[in-house]
Parts: sequence; structure tokens; C-alpha cells
Amino acid sequence: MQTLNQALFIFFAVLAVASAILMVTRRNIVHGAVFLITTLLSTAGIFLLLQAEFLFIVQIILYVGGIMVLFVFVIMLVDLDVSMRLVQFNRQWIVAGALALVLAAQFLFAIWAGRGALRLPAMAAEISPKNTEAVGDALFSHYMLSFEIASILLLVAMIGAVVMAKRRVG
Amino acid sequence: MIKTISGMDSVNTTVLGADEIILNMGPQHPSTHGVLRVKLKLDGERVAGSECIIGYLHRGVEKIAEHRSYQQFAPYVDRMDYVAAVSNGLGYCEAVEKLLGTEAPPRARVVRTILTELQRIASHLLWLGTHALDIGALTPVFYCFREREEILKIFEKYCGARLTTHAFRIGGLQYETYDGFEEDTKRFCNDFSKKIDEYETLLTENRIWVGRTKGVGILNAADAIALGVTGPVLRASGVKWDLRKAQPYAAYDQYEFDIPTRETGDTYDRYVVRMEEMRQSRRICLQAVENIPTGPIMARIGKVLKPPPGEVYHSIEAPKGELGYYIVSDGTTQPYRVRVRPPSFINLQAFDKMAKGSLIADVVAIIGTIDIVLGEVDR
Amino acid sequence: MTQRLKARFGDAFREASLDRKQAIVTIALEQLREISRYCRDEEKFDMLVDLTAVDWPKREKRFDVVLNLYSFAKNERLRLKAHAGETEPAPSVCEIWPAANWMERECYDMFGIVFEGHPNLTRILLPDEWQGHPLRKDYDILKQDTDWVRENLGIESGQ
Amino acid sequence: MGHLIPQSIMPFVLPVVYAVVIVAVLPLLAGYIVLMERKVMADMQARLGPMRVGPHGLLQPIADAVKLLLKEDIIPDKADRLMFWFAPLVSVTMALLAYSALAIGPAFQIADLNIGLLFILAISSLGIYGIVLGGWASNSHYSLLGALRSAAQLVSYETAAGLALISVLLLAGSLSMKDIVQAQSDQGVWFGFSVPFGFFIYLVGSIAETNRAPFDLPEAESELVAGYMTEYSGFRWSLYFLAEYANMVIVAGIATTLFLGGWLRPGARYHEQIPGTSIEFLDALPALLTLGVALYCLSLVPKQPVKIQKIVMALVAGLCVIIAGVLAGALVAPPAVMQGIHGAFWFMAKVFAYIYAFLWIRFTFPRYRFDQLMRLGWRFLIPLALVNVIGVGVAIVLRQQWAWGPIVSLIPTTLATLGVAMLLAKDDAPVSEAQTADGE
Repeated sequence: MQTLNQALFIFFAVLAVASAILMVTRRNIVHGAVFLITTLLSTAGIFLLLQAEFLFIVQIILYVGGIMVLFVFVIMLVDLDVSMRLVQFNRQWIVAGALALVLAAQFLFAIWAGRGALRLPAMAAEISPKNTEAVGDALFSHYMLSFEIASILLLVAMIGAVVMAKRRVG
Repeated sequence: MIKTISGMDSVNTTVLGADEIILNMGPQHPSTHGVLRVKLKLDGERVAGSECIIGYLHRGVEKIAEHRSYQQFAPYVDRMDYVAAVSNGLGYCEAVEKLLGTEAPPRARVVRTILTELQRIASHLLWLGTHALDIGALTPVFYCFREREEILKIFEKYCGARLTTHAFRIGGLQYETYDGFEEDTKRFCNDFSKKIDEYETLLTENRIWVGRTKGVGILNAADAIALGVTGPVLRASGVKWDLRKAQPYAAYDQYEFDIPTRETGDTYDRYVVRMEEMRQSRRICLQAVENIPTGPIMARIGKVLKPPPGEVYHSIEAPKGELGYYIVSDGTTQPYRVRVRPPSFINLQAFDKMAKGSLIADVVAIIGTIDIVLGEVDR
Repeated sequence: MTQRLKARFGDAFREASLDRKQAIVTIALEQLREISRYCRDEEKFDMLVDLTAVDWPKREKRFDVVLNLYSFAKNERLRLKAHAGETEPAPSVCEIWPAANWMERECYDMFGIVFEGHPNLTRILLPDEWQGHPLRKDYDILKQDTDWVRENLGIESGQ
Repeated sequence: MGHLIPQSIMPFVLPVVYAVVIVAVLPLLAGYIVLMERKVMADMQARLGPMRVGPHGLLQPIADAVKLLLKEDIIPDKADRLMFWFAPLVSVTMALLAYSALAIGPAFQIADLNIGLLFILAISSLGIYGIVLGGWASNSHYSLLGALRSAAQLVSYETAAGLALISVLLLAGSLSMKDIVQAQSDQGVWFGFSVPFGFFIYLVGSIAETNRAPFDLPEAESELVAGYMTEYSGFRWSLYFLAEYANMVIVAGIATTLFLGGWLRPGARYHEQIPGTSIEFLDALPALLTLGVALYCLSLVPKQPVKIQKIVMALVAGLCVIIAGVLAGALVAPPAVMQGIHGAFWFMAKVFAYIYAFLWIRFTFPRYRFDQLMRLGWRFLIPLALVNVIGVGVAIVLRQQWAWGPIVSLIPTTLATLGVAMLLAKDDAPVSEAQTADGE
């Protein structure tokens, strides 16, 4: 079981990184969106490997099933004419490159510093099979307040959207 | 701003204005009841304007009429509204009889009335089936065709043809009614009332059907009269007018039947009016079959018809509306000019007024509810 | 009814006759629009049943523009006839009865009678680039649009 | 046989076998559902349906499959090749993936995830990509419009169906398919009866989710030709077709598991036996039924005109006899095996009953217009589903606080939801404010 677990982990990791790179370099917007979806799916796969099925499911339903659908909707409704497909590189990529390097340096340092403590998790201790209940309990007991705030925020956002839509149609 | 739209057949048309697009419902569109092409100017989902392009089925019937004798032209009349051939024939024969100043014998007139009413039921059945199919109900079309088959069998037994029957001759009838004609008609009429109830249960209270037809393609009485619309479409807008009652012809004055009308003039009302008309036609048939007078079936007119010079306009109540014939004769055996007043052609004019402001899905329902036959529109 | 018309329009009112018990009134072409308006408003002929034309090549005013009217109130029919010359434009009655729109277009398409005042007088049944007006008596029935066939189908039409 | 396979992949063997079986059987099943649909449609429309290929058209699906394989596979010229090829794949894989959590019988389940139901919901919601990308890739305006419409429809009806499922989960208390069925057998009542509104909403939601019947607007023939499938042809089109029918079976499976008691035998409680044996009458029913079908097929054999059709009909009769034998044999087998086989039979019977309901609805109702479709979804179904969830919640509280019986506690809330439904449905027009006042 152990080797299979690792093999899957490596597979998902490589998939995630590769599709992330591909996403950025694609000229065709829709291809980019599809690669973004594969990245999200591979991160979901990693969640599953850590026995956190609830997170796996939420990741899929929320990100891939919800948000990305809106992304694809927008891409299709706003009919991007051909010019958008041309190469978009302009001067700013130098700045972006520098930032990426800085970030990479931080990562490397963190890995190097914590080298000792870092061991591939042998086999994550068997989290209680019913982690859905665990998440549920935590959400409604310790984090009750934040849960309420989040829900109000969402409510406001929804009402805002409706009002804007009404004004455009009206 | 969505780019070009390609209809079934037409060439791409580029975009207009901000978000106005031209959508072509081309001649081969599945639900245009024949070769009708509608150019819809769409604002998003709504129809901003529409233009009907017709003439794909124009065969120049009126030009041919000037080179045929009166009897030879009779079969051409069936090819115009090929769904209601018998009533076309009745219109033409009665017009020429008026031109000659003669009258068909009583027996012929009664048999003509029965066959025309059966043809009206058949035409309405075909309308109901295709109209329901356009709106998505898959089952009524088969029920309707099953009943229509019975009627076509009666026609076939009587005059050998099912669709373009050429059942009548100028001056009366060619064939005596086959024995068993009365029984067949009676049997059909008796079980037809049960069948109509079947359609009613399937559609009339069906929430989705009502949702798809109520308030769609509204035409009020004033517009209807101004646009010269006639037939069920006019009666659904609230005008109680039917040629069979207003100016009776054939043997309609001997039977009592009532004229269904509705007020709002939307697709649902036209549906109800036509369903009621089918019931009334059945009533007429039953009354007529009871006592078909005996006697000759052909008036005494010579083989060669030479009507005195002059002109006549005679119109009957065809299933689609008022079908009129304006015949000018110059005393020879061939008509000088035959002008056909086609109900579908003039009813189609009202399409633009009905379609404005409706959705694409409704356009299909509106074409269906006007009940046009392109053979008659293009002649 | 004829007396009221004669009193109202005098010379424009040519003659009234009965053919096979159907009322026909012949009027001058120029007055067509006024008389139509009069018929619709005062005489209650609120529906234009049919508008068509008949071609009499031997007469100097070659075309008969024929309007069939019907009155719901009186349940009566009336036929207005006006003589129009070959190139003489006829007044359009579209504003009075919108039904006339397509019928006038068909008359133009088939006879070549120009109805001035018509919203878009174009051919309705025949293709737009068609030459000639078929329903005229001098238009031979065998005459086919040979060049359309040659141009689109690249063959000689067999007619 | 256990020792043959190395220990490390032992737990994977059975699921893989089941998976292979399902993937193999599904195209066949989809084909025969199409045949069933055409036969039922014909029956309702006073005609016969496909009769030519094989006896009573039984070989029609095979003929369809071969035709689709041989058909030329056209790709529109300016189409986005990669997407055009990728989209149907997405649809089919998502449809097949959802089978993994479906519990066909107590024994026959690929993976008993403890989030089974949620997993199926998530996967079937990914099906939208297949449709949307397909519409985009075929680069014709008609399919783009069709794709967007069907995506909008799926998204909005998924919420309604999801809420309906939540109301059942409240009663079942667990997400795993097995536990839900177990809960139903413990409570002795199928959730379809205890939460009738949940069942109704789910029925409507599932019809809309699989683009069928009154909600098949995206591929409404009269307006947008064939929606997102317009440009596809040949085998690619059949992938979409397979995905649609697979979705239909999944949705039927979920409904059976949640509302119709999965593999529980109807009338689980009364046990009168066939005189002289220990076999309960209801247990023997499946065997008798299939035997009856077999005899009927045998009686048809002589009537077949063509010789080949006689053979095929005889084969079919033989197949039925074998199934009957297996079912009868299971009666005497140890309870676990009997439970497994009979469970599978009852499950499939209910799934086909549910699909029959789909077909029935499809042939009686005309099609909704798009805005009516959306109004029904957002203004009638979702509010009703919310009220239903509140109602069930209140029922559970009633049951725990005052220990009312499982059924008794549900009656008041169901009536309340009924009231709200009438209120909402009264005027198809916008929903009045009254609907929030409910849920005492």
C-alpha cells in the first residue's frame, strides 16, 4: 500500500505542476481553463490521498463544479475576438519573473532549513473514517462565529448580484 | 455581441447594430410547415422584427387557369391548399356554377357539405398534430393522424384519391355515394367525439401546454379585421363571423351549428376555437347524414361550358379562413382571369404583428397557430 | 347607396352595375383612396377581402384594379373597380386597410402596377431579379427565365 | 483464489472486477434503454416501434451501435480540434465514474465511500464541462447557444435536486449508500413515502438534470436543431448519447437508493410463506416473474416469421430461464448470497420502473420554454426544497423531543410543505413573500 500511495502522490504532484505551467503558456483561453481544472483536480486527488474525503469532495464541487463553470461561461459569453488570442507578452513579464525567483528562493530556504523534520508521511494516522462529521462538528462548535460571518457575507454578495442584474435588465 | 448566424441553408449574414442579430429560419426549417423562410431580427432572445420571404412554391396557378377550360382547371385547385383539397374544389365549383347561373341539385349539395366538413376535421387534425409536435408534445400527432386516416379512407372509397381528391365537378358530383357511405360517416362521427376528449385531456389542462400557448402571439379584433385575417384566427380574437352562417352556401342553411369564439386572440384561444369547430363539424355531418335527399347528382349543363361574359366573386369558409374565387369570363370556354383569395397568404401577414416582442421558441408556436399551408400562400 | 356615392363624388363615380346579383361600382383611379376611406368609415365596409387586377390589353386604360370589400355590420359585399393605364401609378390603400400591403405587392409583382404610397413595393412571390410580369396577357406562358437557369445551373433550360 | 494475488493489491481486485463489468455492460444497457424508450413511446402512440431488426426489434441496439461506428466522423473545419475530441470524453468518463459509489446490491458495490452520495453529485456536476466545451468546440452559433442553455439549466436544477437529497440525508444520517438503505430498512419505511416532497422535487430535478422530457430545450428540434450535439456525428455523437443514458441510469439509481429503499424487497414486513416451504412468497416473486417472461418468449418463438428470429427469440427465452434458475437457486443458498442476488434484482427493477416514469413523462408533456424552465426551477422548486428541508428538520426535532413515531412526526411538516406548494404553484407568477413564514 505504501509504495502505491507514494506513486499516486508523485503522479498528482507532477500533474498539478505541469498543468499549472501549461495553463499559463496556452494562447487559447479555453485550453487554459481546462488545464486550470486539471490542476484543481490533481490537488483534490492529493487531499484524497490524505484520507480527507470531505475536502476532496468540497474541492471538486466548489472549485471545479462551481467556480470554473462560471469561468467557462464568461469565456464563452464574452465573445473574445481573434486579437485576444495573439501573444500577450508585454514588458511586464520581467517583473513577474523577478517575483517568481524571490518566491522560489523562499521555498528553497524553507525546505533546506526544515530538512531534518521533513519526512514523507509514512502513512497518515488513520483519521477517523467519518471525517465529514468531524468537519461538521468543528464548523458548528468552535468556529460558529466565523461560519455565521461568512454566511452573512455570502448573502450580501448574492443580494448585490441580484440588484446589479436587475439594474442592467431594468 | 455574438457573431454571424448561419441558418439551415442561407449564407452567413453579418451582425447588425449593437446586439441585434439576424436569424434565418430557412425554408428547410423543420417547423415552418413548408417552404417558408422567416428572417428574424433578434435582440438577444426577443424578436425585434420579422420578415416572411415566400414564393418558393409559386407555380403560377392563376396564369395556367387562363389557358385551361373550366373543367380542366378544377384539379389544379386541389393542389393549392393540399391539406383541404375538397373545400378548394367546392369553392371553385360553386363559383363557376354562380357564373353559369345554375345550382347543384339538393342531393349533390348535401353530399358536398358532408365531405367538406369531413375535410375540415381532417385539416384541423393535421394542424393540431403538427402544432403540438412543434411545441414538443410527441404523442398527439399520432392520435390525430390515426383519426385523419379514417377520414381519408372515406374519401378514398368515394372518389379514389386521399389527398388531392378532385371530388366535385362543376354542376354537382361525378360519382354517386358508394353504399355504406352513410354508415362509415356515422361510425366515424360517433367515435370521434371520444377521440376529441382524448386530445382535450392530453392538452387542454396540461400546465406546460397552457404555459406555452397562453398570451403568445396575441392579435386583437381591430388588428385582425384591419389585416383582413379570417377563419379561426379571427374568431379567436372575438369576432363572431363565419361565412357558413353569414352567407350560407351548399346546404349549410339546413343545419344548425354554433360558431365558437374567444376573446383574447392568443395561441391558446385559437387552439380552443379549432377544437370546438371540429366538434361542430361533426354535428353537421351527423345531421346531414341522417337525411340525404334522393334525386339527380348533376345539374343539366352541357359538356362544353360557355358562361356569359361577366365576373363573379364567390367565397366559402375553408378550414384556414375565407377562400374566395374571383372569376372573369369572356364568353369562351376558358376563364379570362381566375383570382384566388388565399386565406393562409393573408393570415400570414399578421405573423409580424404577432411575433414582435415574443421569444424564438414562440415564433415556432405562432407559425403553427396561424395554420398556413405554403401551397396556398405561394399559389 | 349608389345615390350617396354619386352625390358625394360626382364625376369620379363612373357607373354602378349588378353582375350576377353582386354590386360593382366603377370609379376613377385618382379618387380611389378617398372613396375607399369613405367606404370604410361611412359605409362600414371595414374589411378589404381582396385586391387584385385584371389585364385588358385591347383597352387604352389596360388594367382593372379590383377591390372586394365586405361589411360585417351590413353583411354585404361591394366591388370597387378602377381603370389604370399601363404606366399609370395607382394610389395605395395601405393606410386604410393594412391587409392591402401584400396584395398590392403581389399585383405589382404579377402586373407591374405601381402603387405609390406603399411602404416597400417589391416583388413578393417571384425572385427579386425576375424580369417581366407573368400575369399580363402578352406574357407568353412558355417564356421561362432562361438566363437565370443558364447563369445558376449552367445548362440551357429545356423549354 | 485469495492466495494467488499478492496481498498488497487484494482489496483492489473485487472493485476492479465490478468496474470492468459495469463499463462493459453499460453501453449494452444504454442501447436497450433506447430500445425500451422507442417501444414504450410507440406503445403510447398506438403504433409498434422498431420491429424489423431481430424479433420485436430486440437486436435494434446492436444495429444502432454498428451504424454509429461505421458512420463518417465529421469535424467542422474551424472547430477547436483538441476540445472537439476532449469534450465527449469528459462527458462519458464523468458518467462512468459516478457508478463507482452506486450500490446496486448489498454485495455488488465498487467502493463503499462514506461520502458516496456527495461523490456522485460532485462527479455528475462535472458532466456540464462535456456539454459546454462541446458546444464551444464545434464553433457553430447554434451549438454554443444550446450548450450555454443546457449548462444554465443543469446548474440551476442541481441545487434543487441537491436540496431534495439533503432532506433525505437528515433522516438517513449518513452519506454512504449502504447506510442510507440500512436506515430505510431500520425505520421500516422507504424515504419516498416519509418525504414525498423530497421525492417529487428530486424527480423533477433529475429529469431536468439529464436534459430530458419537458426540459429537453437545449436540443429542442424545432429551434436550435440539436443543441450542443449538432456538429457531432458517428462515434463521437454516440459517446454523448451514452453519457446521457448513463446519467439517466445514475439518477435513477440515486433515486432508488434514497427514496425507494435500494435493494430492499417491497413489503419487507409481511412474511407469509408459500405453504409447505420456508420461502417467503415475496422472495419467490422474482424467480416466478422471470420464469413467466421466459414462457412468454417461448410462446413467441413459433410466431416469428424469419428463421434467424426464431433462434434469437429462443436464445432470449433461454436467457430468461437461466436468470430464473439463478434467482430460484438463490432462495436455497445461504442468506448472504440470497440477499446479494435478490437485492440486485429488486434494485434493477426499481431503476427500470423509475426510467419508465421518465419515459412516460416525456411522451405526455410538451416542452417548456427556456424562461418558464428557469422560473420553475428558481421560483418554485428551490424555495419548495428549502421549505421541505426545514420541515424535515422540524420533524426530527419533534421526534427527538417528544418521541413521536418516525411517521407521525413527518405528517404535520409534509402538510405544511403541501400548503406552501399550493401557494407557490397558485400563480405561476413570481413567488409571494408568504413562503418564508412556514416551518413552525
